[in-house]
Amino acid sequence: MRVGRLCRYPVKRARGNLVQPEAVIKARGSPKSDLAFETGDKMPVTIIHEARTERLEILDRSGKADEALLPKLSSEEMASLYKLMVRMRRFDEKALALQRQGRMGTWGSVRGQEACQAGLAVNLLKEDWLAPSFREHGVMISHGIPMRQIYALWRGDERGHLFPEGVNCLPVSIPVASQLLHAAGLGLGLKLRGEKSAVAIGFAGDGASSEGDFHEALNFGGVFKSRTLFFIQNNQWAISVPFHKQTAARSIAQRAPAYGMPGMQVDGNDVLAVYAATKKALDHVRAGNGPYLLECLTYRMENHTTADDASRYRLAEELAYWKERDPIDRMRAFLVSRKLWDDKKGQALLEEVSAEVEAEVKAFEAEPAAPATDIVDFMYKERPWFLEEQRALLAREAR
Amino acid sequence: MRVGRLCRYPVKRARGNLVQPEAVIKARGSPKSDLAFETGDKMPVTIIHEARTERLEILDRSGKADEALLPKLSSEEMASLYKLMVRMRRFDEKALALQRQGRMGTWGSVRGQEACQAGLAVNLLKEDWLAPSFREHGVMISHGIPMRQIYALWRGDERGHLFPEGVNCLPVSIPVASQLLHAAGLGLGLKLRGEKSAVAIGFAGDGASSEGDFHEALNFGGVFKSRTLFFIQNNQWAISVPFHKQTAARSIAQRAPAYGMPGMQVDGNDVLAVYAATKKALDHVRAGNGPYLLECLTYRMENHTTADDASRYRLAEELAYWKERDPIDRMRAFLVSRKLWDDKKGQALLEEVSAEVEAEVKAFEAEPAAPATDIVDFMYKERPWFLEEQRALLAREAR
Amino acid sequence: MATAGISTAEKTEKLTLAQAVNHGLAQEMERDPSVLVMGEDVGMDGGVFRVTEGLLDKFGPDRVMDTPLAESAIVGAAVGLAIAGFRPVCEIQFTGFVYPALNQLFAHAARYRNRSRGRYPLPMVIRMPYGGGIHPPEHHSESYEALFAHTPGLKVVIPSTPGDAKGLIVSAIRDDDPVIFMEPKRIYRAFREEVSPEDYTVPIGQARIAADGKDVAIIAYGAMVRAALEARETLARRNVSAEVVDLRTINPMDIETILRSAEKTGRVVVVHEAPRNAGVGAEIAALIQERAMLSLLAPVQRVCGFDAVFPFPRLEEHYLPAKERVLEAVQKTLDF
Amino acid sequence: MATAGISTAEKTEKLTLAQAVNHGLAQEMERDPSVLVMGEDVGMDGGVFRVTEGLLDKFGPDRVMDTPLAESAIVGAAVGLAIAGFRPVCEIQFTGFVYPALNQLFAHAARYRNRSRGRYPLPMVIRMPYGGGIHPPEHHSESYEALFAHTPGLKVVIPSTPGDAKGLIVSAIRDDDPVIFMEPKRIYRAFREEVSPEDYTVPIGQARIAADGKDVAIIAYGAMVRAALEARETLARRNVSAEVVDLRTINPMDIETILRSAEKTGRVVVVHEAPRNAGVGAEIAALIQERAMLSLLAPVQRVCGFDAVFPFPRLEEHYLPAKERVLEAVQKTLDF
Ligand SMILES: Cc1ncc(C[n+]2csc(CCOP(=O)(O)OP(=O)(O)O)c2C)c(N)n1
Ligand SMILES: Cc1ncc(C[n+]2csc(CCOP(=O)(O)OP(=O)(O)O)c2C)c(N)n1
Ligand SMILES: [Mg+2]
Ligand SMILES: [Mg+2]
Repeated sequence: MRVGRLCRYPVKRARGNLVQPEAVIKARGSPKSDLAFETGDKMPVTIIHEARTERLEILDRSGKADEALLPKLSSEEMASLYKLMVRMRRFDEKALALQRQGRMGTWGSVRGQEACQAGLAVNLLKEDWLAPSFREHGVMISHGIPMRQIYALWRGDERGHLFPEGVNCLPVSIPVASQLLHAAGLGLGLKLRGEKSAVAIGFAGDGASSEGDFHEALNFGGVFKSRTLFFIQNNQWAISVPFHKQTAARSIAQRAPAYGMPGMQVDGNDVLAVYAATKKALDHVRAGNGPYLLECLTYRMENHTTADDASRYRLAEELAYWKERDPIDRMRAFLVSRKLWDDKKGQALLEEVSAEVEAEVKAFEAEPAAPATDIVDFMYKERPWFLEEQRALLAREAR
Repeated sequence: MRVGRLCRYPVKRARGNLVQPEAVIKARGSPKSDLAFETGDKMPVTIIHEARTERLEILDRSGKADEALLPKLSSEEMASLYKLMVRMRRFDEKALALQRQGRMGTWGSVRGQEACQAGLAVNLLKEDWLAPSFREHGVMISHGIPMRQIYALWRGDERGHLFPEGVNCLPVSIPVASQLLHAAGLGLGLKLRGEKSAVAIGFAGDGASSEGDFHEALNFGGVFKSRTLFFIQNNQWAISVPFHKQTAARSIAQRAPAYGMPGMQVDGNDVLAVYAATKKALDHVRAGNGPYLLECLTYRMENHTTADDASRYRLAEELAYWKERDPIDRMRAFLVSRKLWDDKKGQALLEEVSAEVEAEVKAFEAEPAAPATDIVDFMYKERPWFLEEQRALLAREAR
Repeated sequence: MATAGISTAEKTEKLTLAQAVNHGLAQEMERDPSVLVMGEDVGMDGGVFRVTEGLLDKFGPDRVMDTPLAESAIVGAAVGLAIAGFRPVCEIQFTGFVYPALNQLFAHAARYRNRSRGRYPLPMVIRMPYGGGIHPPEHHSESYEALFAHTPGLKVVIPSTPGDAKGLIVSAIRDDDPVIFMEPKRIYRAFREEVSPEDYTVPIGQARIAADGKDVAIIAYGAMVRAALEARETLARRNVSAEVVDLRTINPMDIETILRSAEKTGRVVVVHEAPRNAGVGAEIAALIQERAMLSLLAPVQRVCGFDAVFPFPRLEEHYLPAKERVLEAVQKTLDF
Repeated sequence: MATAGISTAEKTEKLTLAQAVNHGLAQEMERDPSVLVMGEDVGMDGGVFRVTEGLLDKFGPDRVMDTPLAESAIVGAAVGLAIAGFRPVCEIQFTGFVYPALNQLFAHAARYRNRSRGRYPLPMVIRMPYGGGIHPPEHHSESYEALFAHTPGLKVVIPSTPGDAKGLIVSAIRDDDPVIFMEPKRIYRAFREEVSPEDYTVPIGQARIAADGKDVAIIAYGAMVRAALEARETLARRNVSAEVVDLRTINPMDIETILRSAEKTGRVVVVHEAPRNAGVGAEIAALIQERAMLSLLAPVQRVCGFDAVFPFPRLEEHYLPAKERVLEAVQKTLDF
């Protein structure tokens, strides 16, 4: 047999006019690289790319604002940012308490990252899609998911994932960075559907940014100009690994040019800065200019999850340093300094959110466990024969 | 059963003093992020990163050089760069001819990329390691691998991969970008071994740069300061996909800052520029400063492989444009203009490399096929029982 | 307009398996605007095997997308597109290059319906040529169907004829769950067959009796069906009547047909290219002995690829299960 | 120096399985400077299950490396390190997170010796906790040993006792081929056992008769060995004598021991957590019926996880094969 005869793909053997006439290629829009005409002509050293990465901060840690940068928000809007954060924290604290009492499964606390998630949440439209990782409770409850469902989820009940119709949020994705690709694809889908406002938000952490999927998602989104905001919460730790061991880069934001998209870093403990940065980023994406990379520099105030013990690898002084930069205290100081907030308001708010949280806990704890047959009932649209058999076993054991 | 009791990792249950005293953490070098002290203090907009990406060109397409940038090379060294390229092309042309005659398997031509591989090759030390993809024949034969082995390989014989002892080159890796991780790990290994000169070269193309492994390899290399040069030949096509559909970035080189490493782009059809850029990059890596990202902007002059038909997706005029920028013609023009080369030398060189190539073809074609039992004989150090059985079947059939 | 790939014929045509898939894709894209095709080189180039040929011209770049060279991105983005209401058909250029996409396939595509308690089913198809026989470089001959069969939530389909290829790709596209559609590249153009231009489907989950017989049942799929049929001819000359079962769907397997043939003949030989260890053949043998042991006249025999890396071209012919090995196995069942 | 993890004891100690692996790692790192440990959180944190605890303090950051969060990088870089002359021991934090590394495992680790015709063997170990029972979030309970068993070039080892865990991890580290070392997280600390501080090995490829019997053989591995032993006790009270085989190595399987138990008892039940379809149980059933059919008194029964996604904690107990299901399967073989 002649070697290699079989090893050409069948170009020569398929039917029809295979060699595309130049005209056809041209008609389709020449695929010629835009670099094709760039070398061998210029000399000697040319700068082919320049990039600068900015960080925005508006409130300093004492709550003093840079007036020039202050976003145009009404007093109510300013206060609502604060209220959202308090609600998130109360929700989170309750979960930690439940976990200590054995009434909750593994819980990943959002404490310290409330400004990131509140600053984003108020910029979201109902039709926007979230592609959350496992630490997005804050923005999720703000986007319309009942607290009880997120509690149920982490208590170990898949039914928590059956989010209300019309609340655009994907299920929690635990394999880090993987959901960024869903956000890229969803953002492309929204573009193909001709959406003019809706966008997809892909969430990831600093650790997740080392995964191949982070790269593939940003690159894919960039190529297809998908309607996607890549929202990175850099809380400086991936379980026990600090950011400087995660990458030799000084920031995640400086990766935006690698994908031909704009990006910036924002003080993630400064809710006004996050608000302003997110608005800018979302305007860019909504306008159809393609994706945006926003890095929120924040800090994980709790253990990685309730299964973790951060004192094994993290210095107390570091935690203390960040306590002084707590996003909620900072915003309260700002509001108080403007007479937009006082203890009375604070008390009322606390009572309100506590009541809500308690009611939600009651509700989710009242839920009896799902039938064991649920294990096999959602695998396919129709159950194949083997799942029928396995379902029968589960049903038998249940009796 | 108390929910969640089992779902904490056994932090509390393992033996010994688990909570590391601060002192111990400090002693190990505080893992505190170097970003930990950067927010909530400065205001308002700060530039946290600036990057510029350069491209180096020395010869223009007519072979005229920028004297200021001309690397300090003797006449012989200049000529040897040219000779290496001619040898590569002859080697490659022969393979294509063999393939047309059914004497070779699928062949991926290196035509057009000779300057990239020659400019690198002359900077390599014997102890340097190559982690090639499938289009590195040029640098491989220059680094000491007999032509006959590469021919054998693509003719479909694994034995081609049994490179001579002391020639540091990994087997050809076909899953694109995957070998970059081997180069990152090897480069780290060389560092851990305390090598002062040897480095690892990881090869990839423009298409490969979209794979997650590209990202993970550069990031890993950056974190561990591995002795690795990431050598990207951007020939502007990934089979039928042009570079501008591969990424929204304008270059691969501009990704270096994303990994905290230096990088640059070089005219890959200008062997003097590649020589100079590679030297600079290798000096950086050899000195122990960590990895370097070098992008050679070149062009794939042939079909992707002999199994491909580029006329389906590529304009003839684009090919014509690049023929005028042929790396070999360009360098010859330069040498001739300096009286370092003439037709007589050219004739002699052609005869020399042709003779070598013919001899190598004879040698590899004289090799009878390996015994069928080779299929199972290299899977494990010792053959497990099932491979013994399967080997017996192969042996039986051979009789 | 007529381009190479796409049929405009009104009446039955003789097509290769590759063309049949192409026609199925074109028909479904015509019928349902939510169907997208995406992958490496599927557009301008029409796919390295020309299976998507002509689709770009006919349906445009918004529905036929050349993606960056990133398999995880192809499948991961398809998950997002499916949630956005599309029915993406992804092409993975070769089965040997699907590994970077396994995280998206195993951790997400296979689990999304279940994770969301039915809220987000993922109607997506992952096409990939598989198997040996074309003398390519390394990684271009893999058969990894067992990986997908072992992963709950996926369906796995492998056609062996042009007619089935068209009917099955249409079923796969219309299926509301993720379907791994593996195409035996070795027979992409090995033969032509009359294929109806009509809109028809071949149901997923049903095997096909490629040829019936009473003494022994040879169960195969994809390119191996031909080896089975060749063996059957030889056996006929030896007065052994062999039934050939073309599995067509690897998961969910057609247990009825498998057991019927096993009980009818009492002797079974399973043939596949993939390695033996924990392969699909093991599952079939396990099921048969579990459910039809008393009708077995001999142990179920497996004819598989070796538990070794698929060799480079010069040794390829020694790797692939061939008629002779099938005959040898059948003989074992007869001599038992 | 003494840290929590590492033994300095001269005499036998009672250890958990997790500690036993830790001791094996420490001893080999002591013995052989080319042994490295790398993975997510293996250093300062000592691993999320504390299996690498104390190693950083003892051997320093050049030999105990906290890597970026990137599984493909962990395995791919380990390939390079192995070529550079090291013996990397990689930790994948959970089996459910190994998928991003499958390209490096399947396309490279498993093939490098073969591809280089023996020039570059890869002495590397990939450790990963596997299986259910700890009520964690999604993706933390997977059992995917069949994937690795089906991939030629890898070895797959699963210990079920502290003593074996230490002896097997040492063998895995000294093995010149890549070994997938799967640790049953459910029994990481379920019980303690006397473990010798000596340098000893348990050979890869040899199963263990955990308890002998004559009426039925229960073949299991990892955490399922305990379910098997519990079933055996109940059966004893019913005057059924069950043999329990602890496979210990999934690939290469100990065919002699498996067949000996099958022939001796005539009845076999295989137990694993992983899904049924094309799982390890299928291979065992296929091998037994292939090679010992005439001694079988009943079909080989499989007790497996469901062909479904491992459920969230509230339904977890219904998923895992338990004593009752083993007893039910044994009864089937007795009633046949
Ligand atoms: C692919 C993958 N590998 C490993 C894990 C285990 N894991 C869970 S969270 C985590 C750290 C994540 O760090 P980061 O991305 O910074 O998010 P954060 O926890 O800080 O919010 C790891 C390693 C995982 N979930 N997915
Ligand atoms: C992971 C993977 N996916 C797909 C392929 C099939 N394939 C072989 S070469 C190629 C294009 C590579 O383009 P590039 O990286 O630019 O290298 P070049 O061929 O231009 O040298 C593709 C898609 C592969 N080899 N590996
Ligand atoms: Mg983090
Ligand atoms: Mg290219």
